[in-house]
Amino acid sequence: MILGDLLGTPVLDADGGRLGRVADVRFVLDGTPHQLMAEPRLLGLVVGPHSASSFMGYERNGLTRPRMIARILRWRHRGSFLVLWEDIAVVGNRSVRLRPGFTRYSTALDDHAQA
Amino acid sequence: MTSASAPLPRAPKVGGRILDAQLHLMDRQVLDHDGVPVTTVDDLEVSGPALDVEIAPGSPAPVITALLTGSVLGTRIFGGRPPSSRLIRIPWKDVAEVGVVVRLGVKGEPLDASWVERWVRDKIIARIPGGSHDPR
Amino acid sequence: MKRLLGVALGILTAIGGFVDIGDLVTNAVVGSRFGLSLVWVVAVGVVGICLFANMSGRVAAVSGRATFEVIRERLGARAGLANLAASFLINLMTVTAEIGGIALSLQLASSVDYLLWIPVAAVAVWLVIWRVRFSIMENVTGLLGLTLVIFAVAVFLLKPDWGALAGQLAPTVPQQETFWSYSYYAIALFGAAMTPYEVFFFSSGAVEEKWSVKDLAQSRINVLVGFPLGGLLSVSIAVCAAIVLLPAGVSVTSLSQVVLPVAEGAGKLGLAFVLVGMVAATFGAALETTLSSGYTLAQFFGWSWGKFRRPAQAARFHLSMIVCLLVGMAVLATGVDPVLVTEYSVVFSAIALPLTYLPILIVANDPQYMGEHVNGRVVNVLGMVFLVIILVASIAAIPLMIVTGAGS
Amino acid sequence: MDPGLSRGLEARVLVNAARARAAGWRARSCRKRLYGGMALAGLVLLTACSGGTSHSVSTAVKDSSSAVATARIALRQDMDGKLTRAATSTTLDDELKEIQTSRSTVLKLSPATPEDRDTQKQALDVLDQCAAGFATARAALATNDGGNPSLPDGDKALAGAQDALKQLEDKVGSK
Repeated sequence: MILGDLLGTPVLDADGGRLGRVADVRFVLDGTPHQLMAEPRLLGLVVGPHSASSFMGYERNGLTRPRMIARILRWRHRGSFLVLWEDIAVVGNRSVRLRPGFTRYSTALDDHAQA
Repeated sequence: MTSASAPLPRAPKVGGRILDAQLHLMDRQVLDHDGVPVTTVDDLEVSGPALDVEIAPGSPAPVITALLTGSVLGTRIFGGRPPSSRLIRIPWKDVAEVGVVVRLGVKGEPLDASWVERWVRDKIIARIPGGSHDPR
Repeated sequence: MKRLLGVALGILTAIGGFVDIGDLVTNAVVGSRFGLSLVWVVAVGVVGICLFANMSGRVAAVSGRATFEVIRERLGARAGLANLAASFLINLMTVTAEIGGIALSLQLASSVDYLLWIPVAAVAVWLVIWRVRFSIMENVTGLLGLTLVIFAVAVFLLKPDWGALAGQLAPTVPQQETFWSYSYYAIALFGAAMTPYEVFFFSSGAVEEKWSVKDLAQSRINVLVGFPLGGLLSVSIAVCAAIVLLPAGVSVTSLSQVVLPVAEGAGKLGLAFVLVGMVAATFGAALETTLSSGYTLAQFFGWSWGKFRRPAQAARFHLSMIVCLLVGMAVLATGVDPVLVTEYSVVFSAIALPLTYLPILIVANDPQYMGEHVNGRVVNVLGMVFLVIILVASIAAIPLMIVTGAGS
Repeated sequence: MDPGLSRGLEARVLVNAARARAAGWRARSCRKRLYGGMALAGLVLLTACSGGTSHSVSTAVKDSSSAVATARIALRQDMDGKLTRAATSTTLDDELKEIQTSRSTVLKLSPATPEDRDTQKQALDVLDQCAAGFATARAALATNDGGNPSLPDGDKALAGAQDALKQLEDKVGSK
């Protein structure tokens, strides 16, 4: 599938309740190693209150400056969370449904993981 | 909606480097082996999952198979979807490094992604006198 | 010694390169209608462009990424495309205005109709882009543009009543003008000083000349010394107009009126200087804007670009510039007044400014791009102040344009 | 068009422009184009029908007196040897164009009252006088030194036109 189709798709819980939209898709480089780089494996979805415009990633990468902008954008994305691949039940054309009892994780990126 | 009162738990630690598709890959410049711009990451192709099919617990997670470019940019912005045969792919195995740019481990010249550039060069620019003149 | 020369050269080109057709026309119009009451706007604009150019130059030098790559990467494809469309169209308008400016200056020198000069000017611009080395191109036009210093010299030769001039400096609306047209021209003047193409060109030029972290100091000196002096030059255009044209009841609508004060003060020799300067300044700006249109497209779509490559190795980049020049020529061939195009282009520049300013401000704070060279606290405070100013100017521009009938 | 209607239009254009900007970011490109088109059309309409006869005439008179003043400066500088022939003749051409534009604006007016018709006629007379002044000045420039008409003749003709403009300006302005 094409990743762009997934971005912005509404995310529902097991009962069909709306949780937000797919703001980003998180991958981890630990798939099959090739000669150059490992294959990026889908780790989970970043679900946010707003659509695909996960503007500038302020809510994830710990940027705090310029302070006003950082604050506004963080506020806009308050309540975003990460849900792991294991908790995804169905990826559909119009929505993504999660498994019952899924776990919300923080969307924060570890600073050291970021080259 | 979630109450932001309690901080969410950190995701379990994983072994490799984390890449967020929008934040670290999409819309980044792609350079070839020699640092020549090839294209921009217009979209990404993922190996799965099948649409609207219940994902069996424990199924392996999909992986990124290719960077996409070309008409997919238009459909990403204005909606719609190019047929799979029209997608221009740069396979992930050619990607050497992801930083503020995506670097390939191969030469850009022969890639499908470069066909428009080649066409404009061969049909127009190279035919104007001085088109191959080195400005330095 | 060589290093010192390099610094001097950089500053001189920055001064000569600061003024373009937008500054020439807008400053003269404002000087002839509002006296010196809008000079403060030029000062604000110069501080703004210093800040903006300094940030985008730093981003380019440290990360090797030019402005529009950053814009696309930060805003995403959609908003990025909307941004590209706006920036590109305004840039195209500026290309048109600059080519018209070359032609009008040549008409003043030769009395041959400017319409005949337009193809000559466009072909000359293309040839330079096609063949001439980036650094030579930049330095020659910048140094020749320095002859515009004659505007400053003319101010002294005109022996004005300095006290009365200083009295005009207060930001008040002159009697015969309305508050709305005053505000409209304030925005036009701001847009003329802070044209987005200057930033596209500056940051892409940093990549062209392969700047690195160790060139940061020199770039800062170029900007912080060169631009304010360039701003002084453009203020002297307004002062000239305020001394000679304002009392005579002339409000500037053509380029021929812009040079009259210089002829008044410095005679034929002054006229020669000013004509050389205007041709060089508009020619230099035509090069910069044409290149900028290629830069923005190529950087958005990820094409190979740059004058440091052979044209055949940046084919789409060169093709798009050829197309832009043809479009500019076609627009001018309709007989539309280049001065009018200029007046609109500076206002639209002010409207589009936030689109390019915000992403640069944010990336200049991102350690992923900048490492330790992120914005300092003072720069950020100034940066936010200017973000507000730029937003206000941008939002107010269109309503003011309608209310004032584009300043008439 | 009456001023009330045009003011209403103005307000609508403002709203449209603002909405167009808001819609832009959502990349509803076709709607954006529509709003943009409407704003532009509104702008054109506005400039086409803003103000009545006396307003248009006074704008035309102001533009023309600026043009005549410019021409006089250029002629004087030419006589003083400060301006080259090429620059002087270009300046005269530019300013004559300005007069012609003003004249055609005034000519296109459709005055409603006899009073307005009178104003229009006077303005046309004065603008014709200006054009005649320019003709003299250009002829003087072409015949080169000492011929007939001479540069001072041209300046005199323009000065006459300037006086006529001034009188008309006072008259229209006092209304």
